[in-house]
Amino acid sequence: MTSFSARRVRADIPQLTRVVNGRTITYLDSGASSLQPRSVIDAMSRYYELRHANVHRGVYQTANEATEAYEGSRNAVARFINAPGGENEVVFTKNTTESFNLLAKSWGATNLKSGDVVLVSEMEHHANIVPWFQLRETTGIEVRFIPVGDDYRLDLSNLDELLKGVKLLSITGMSNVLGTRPPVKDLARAAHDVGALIAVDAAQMLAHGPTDVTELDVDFAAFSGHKMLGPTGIGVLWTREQVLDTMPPFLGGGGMIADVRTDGYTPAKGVSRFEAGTPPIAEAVGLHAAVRYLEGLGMENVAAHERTLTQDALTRLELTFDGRVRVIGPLNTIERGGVISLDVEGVHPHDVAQVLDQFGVCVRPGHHCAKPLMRRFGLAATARASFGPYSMTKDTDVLLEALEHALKMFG
Amino acid sequence: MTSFSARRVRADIPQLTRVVNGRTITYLDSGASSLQPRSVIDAMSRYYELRHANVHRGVYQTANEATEAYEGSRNAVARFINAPGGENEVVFTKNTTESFNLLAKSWGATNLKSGDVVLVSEMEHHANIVPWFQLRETTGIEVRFIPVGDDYRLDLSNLDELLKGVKLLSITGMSNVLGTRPPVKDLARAAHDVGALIAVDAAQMLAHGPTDVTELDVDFAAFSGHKMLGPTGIGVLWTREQVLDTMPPFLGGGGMIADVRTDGYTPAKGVSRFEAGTPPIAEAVGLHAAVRYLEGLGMENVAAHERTLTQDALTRLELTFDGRVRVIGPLNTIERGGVISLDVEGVHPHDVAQVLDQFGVCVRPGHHCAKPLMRRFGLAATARASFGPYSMTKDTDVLLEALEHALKMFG
Amino acid sequence: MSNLEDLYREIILDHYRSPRNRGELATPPAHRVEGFNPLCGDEVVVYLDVRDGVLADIKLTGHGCSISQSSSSLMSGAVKGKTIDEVNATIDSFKKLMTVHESALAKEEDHDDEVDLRRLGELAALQGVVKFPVRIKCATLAWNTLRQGLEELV
Amino acid sequence: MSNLEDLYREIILDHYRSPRNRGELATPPAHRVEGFNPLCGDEVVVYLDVRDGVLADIKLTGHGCSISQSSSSLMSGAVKGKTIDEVNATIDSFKKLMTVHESALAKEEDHDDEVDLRRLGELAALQGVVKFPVRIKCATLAWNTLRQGLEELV
Ligand SMILES: Cc1ncc(COP(=O)(O)O)c(C=O)c1O
Ligand SMILES: Cc1ncc(COP(=O)(O)O)c(C=O)c1O
Repeated sequence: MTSFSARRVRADIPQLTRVVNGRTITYLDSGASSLQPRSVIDAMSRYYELRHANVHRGVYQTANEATEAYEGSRNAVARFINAPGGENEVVFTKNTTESFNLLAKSWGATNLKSGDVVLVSEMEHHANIVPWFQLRETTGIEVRFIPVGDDYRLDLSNLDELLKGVKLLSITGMSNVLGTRPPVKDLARAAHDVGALIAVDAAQMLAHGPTDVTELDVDFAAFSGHKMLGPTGIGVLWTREQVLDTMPPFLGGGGMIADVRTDGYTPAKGVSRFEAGTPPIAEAVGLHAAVRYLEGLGMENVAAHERTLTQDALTRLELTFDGRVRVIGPLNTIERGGVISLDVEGVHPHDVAQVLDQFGVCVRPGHHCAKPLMRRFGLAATARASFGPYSMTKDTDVLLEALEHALKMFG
Repeated sequence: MTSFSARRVRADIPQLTRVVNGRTITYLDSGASSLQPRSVIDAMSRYYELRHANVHRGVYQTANEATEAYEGSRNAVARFINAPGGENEVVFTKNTTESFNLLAKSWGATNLKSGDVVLVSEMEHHANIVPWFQLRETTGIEVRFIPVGDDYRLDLSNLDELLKGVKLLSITGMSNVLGTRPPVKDLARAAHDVGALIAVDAAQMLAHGPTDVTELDVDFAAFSGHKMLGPTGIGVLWTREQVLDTMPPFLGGGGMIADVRTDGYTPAKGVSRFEAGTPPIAEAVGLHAAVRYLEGLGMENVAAHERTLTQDALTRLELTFDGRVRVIGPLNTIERGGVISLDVEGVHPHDVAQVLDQFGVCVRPGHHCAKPLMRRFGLAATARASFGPYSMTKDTDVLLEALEHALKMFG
Repeated sequence: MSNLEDLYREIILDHYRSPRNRGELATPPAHRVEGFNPLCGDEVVVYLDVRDGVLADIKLTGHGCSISQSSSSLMSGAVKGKTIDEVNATIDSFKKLMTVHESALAKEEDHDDEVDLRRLGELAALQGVVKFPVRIKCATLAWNTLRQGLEELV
Repeated sequence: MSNLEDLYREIILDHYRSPRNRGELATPPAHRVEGFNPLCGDEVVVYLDVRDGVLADIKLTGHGCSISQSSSSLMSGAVKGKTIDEVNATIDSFKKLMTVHESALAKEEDHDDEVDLRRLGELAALQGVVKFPVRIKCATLAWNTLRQGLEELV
């Protein structure tokens, strides 16, 4: 535990030495996308320099190496999330959003029928809402929302009622707006008790603490490479082998077929059924490097570090601004992570971000692709600061300084 | 024209200096995936080192830079293919296969009804077959095949008949097995004459000669970054703005919406309607570098160079092996590109590739995701050698030497 | 921080704090049109009362950043009471101002003259926005919505 | 090129050139099962004639590389006339041989002993395949198809 050092992590991230507007960057936007360590960037460069080839269908050496690199990444991801069936359960997609579309349009379209309920929550990202709305259009399912309480947590007081008719509970592991971490394990039990499956939107989980799908006892998990120190262009849908085997293909094309005739086709077995076309090979290599890097840090260490940072930031925001900067999210670190949405008195989030940029501070304004949640709290937008393993208290220092300036300017 | 030098291109490709089994690599698998020049690899590394951020929703400087880099790539791609409506017509996907799925599942699903015909050809890649079969399952369209003649070209003698009831002609610009280049421009005219649209599978075109969608007068074009000296994880669907505006969303999630409420959503306008979730940002940067690199070579030069290489290889294969190595494809360079499928007497393509690997020669055995075509010619597989801008006659020298060995070994 | 002050001129902050023509009009007779900026969540609702080719009244609601809100406030003052032709000409001038790209500005400082700043009056205060390309959408939101509303009325 | 000769032993080339038990059996009474290797297009069709717990006859058709074809030819000789239990044991042994990974081989040369090579007889000629991991699927295609056929018969 003592070996973790945010300072060392920071030294591994090339972009964190960048100077913007005369100030070294203060990166507080890991919730949107994390920054890549040198080892991830180099792994991809070396891949392209030495062993790029298309996978699966080659017998020459670099093609084998590329295939092994690609499949090796699948294996590493499976281990990282403790997938019970190993690499046979890891489907590579392009991002979390595609993962949810695959879930809805393959599993959902075949297992759900008119009147069946998909239960999501009001704090979901659009990636875990819109695909269900699309499925509703074609199949007539019901999409039901678990309400969010004034304490910024799921209101589970009516859970039994909410679960009636539910075939799938699809829930975020951590809200990308509030930082709230719903009790996924309890929800998994509740879902299974009524015979429903449970999917977890793990996009905000992977880089910030241990993610153990076996321990959580969920059935699906979706996440993105670019939010876990890895590259853009790759995501994952994990699901149990028994479930995966029942899912029909989604995208059609090369690689996902066993046979194609002029009169029809036979889909392939296993994960390849869902990977049509040339997959994100270099991206898988980069993701593997990211997984290795995170394993090196120790995800418990990262979780502890971010908890400390978050508690410190929450406390100082309160002390410094005395209510003029309101945190939209739980004010303690119980079941919450390092995503801090701010509502700054008299200053629109867009303007907050603009002023902060002058200090080199990177925060994200907007609805964060969670419009139902924003509506719930009567907000159009927040300015969101979010931590990563490379974040340090000095980032909070600069954030506070810049917020002070914004308040003064618009005051 | 005289400024093109394959030797110089070769010097730009790090992987081509690699030694395998004691021999410098002879890369003859550009049809599966091309190799990346240093400038492409470096562009992506620099992106991750300096200006990675999620796009579209940020106001801070690196987020702006990332957005500009991403949109700049769209613009460069539009210019490269001479898209009449510029960047408003370029949708980034993950590969050609996703592009065709988007075409089928968005445009196809809304514009085609039971009985409507999608006309493809027997020489299509599965990417341009399976999505139509999938659509057939849901809508009852007919998928019709233009036959391939014994001369390895489309048999267009019955085109008028074939075009009856056709709403979309979807055809490859170059066969990835035969090397044949169908007369796309003539086909476009024929399709338009019966009121049909035409899509071109341009996967095998972009890196090997000029591709001008305006001049070809097609309506859709699909291609992949990794086959045009760019990265994996990115593809393109180009379509005319008027057509694109009528297409409903495909994948649902963040970025593709104008609004999401708990009771529904409103899709966004323009290309972003089709780009759900965090897009392949670094990949777009790499693709932009690849486009710049190809523009620097001059696509006319590349086409002329590959034509010379191909003619030389076809001639020498015939002279050297006197029929024991049969070329599955046209024997001259009229309307054909640098993809040479081989049928080696008494040696299965898999074994050909294995023996060739010992010489450092990278060729691809298999059905090349074109099983209907393989069936048409009674083949299970071929061993395919394919050229790229960096290919040289010395590659053909080693290929011939290695083929000689394979024949001896199995003879 | 000269850049920031280019963006947030006093007049902009003033219109942001005290937006003009805020409110609704009864529909009908007025026409209501909504604009979204899906990227940042800004919303603007424009109420148009057009009579005899004149924009007799205009009201706005919505929410958003200082740029989108001040721009809509400034817009309302600039177009209210004008003929539709005049309104359209003002929209064109403003949108032209907003498309002068930063790099162009940097190259020729007097490039601005292409847009008749005097004619834009107070609106010219928004010209600093073009140095922040990502904010241009904020500044033009109300204008695009107004244009859409006018087109719907034809 | 020692590697290549490890792979293409003479006995393999011989079975490739002259495959044993090639042909079809009437169905019924025989059971027909197909195997594909979608990655390389290899196909094998196995005809099984099982009587009283014994694989009385087996024939194969299909096409593919020297490894897949010689492996199916070698397989047919190894299992024909055996009891189903013996056939399953042979399949297990062969699949074990094929899963000894290259790196394991490199580490302990006598690792092979885990698989009783003598019991495999001629099949042992295929052990060079494990040094070419991508070809393992070729070697196991017929075996997986045979197993599938046996399972379908239960
Ligand atoms: C002609 C053709 N179309 C489509 C594809 C599919 O491209 P991708 O695998 O990048 O989706 C390929 C490449 O394999 C091809 O050669
Ligand atoms: C909770 C959550 N789910 C899903 C997503 C979508 O991820 P992506 O954009 O990589 O598809 C995000 C990130 O924006 C997120 O924060």
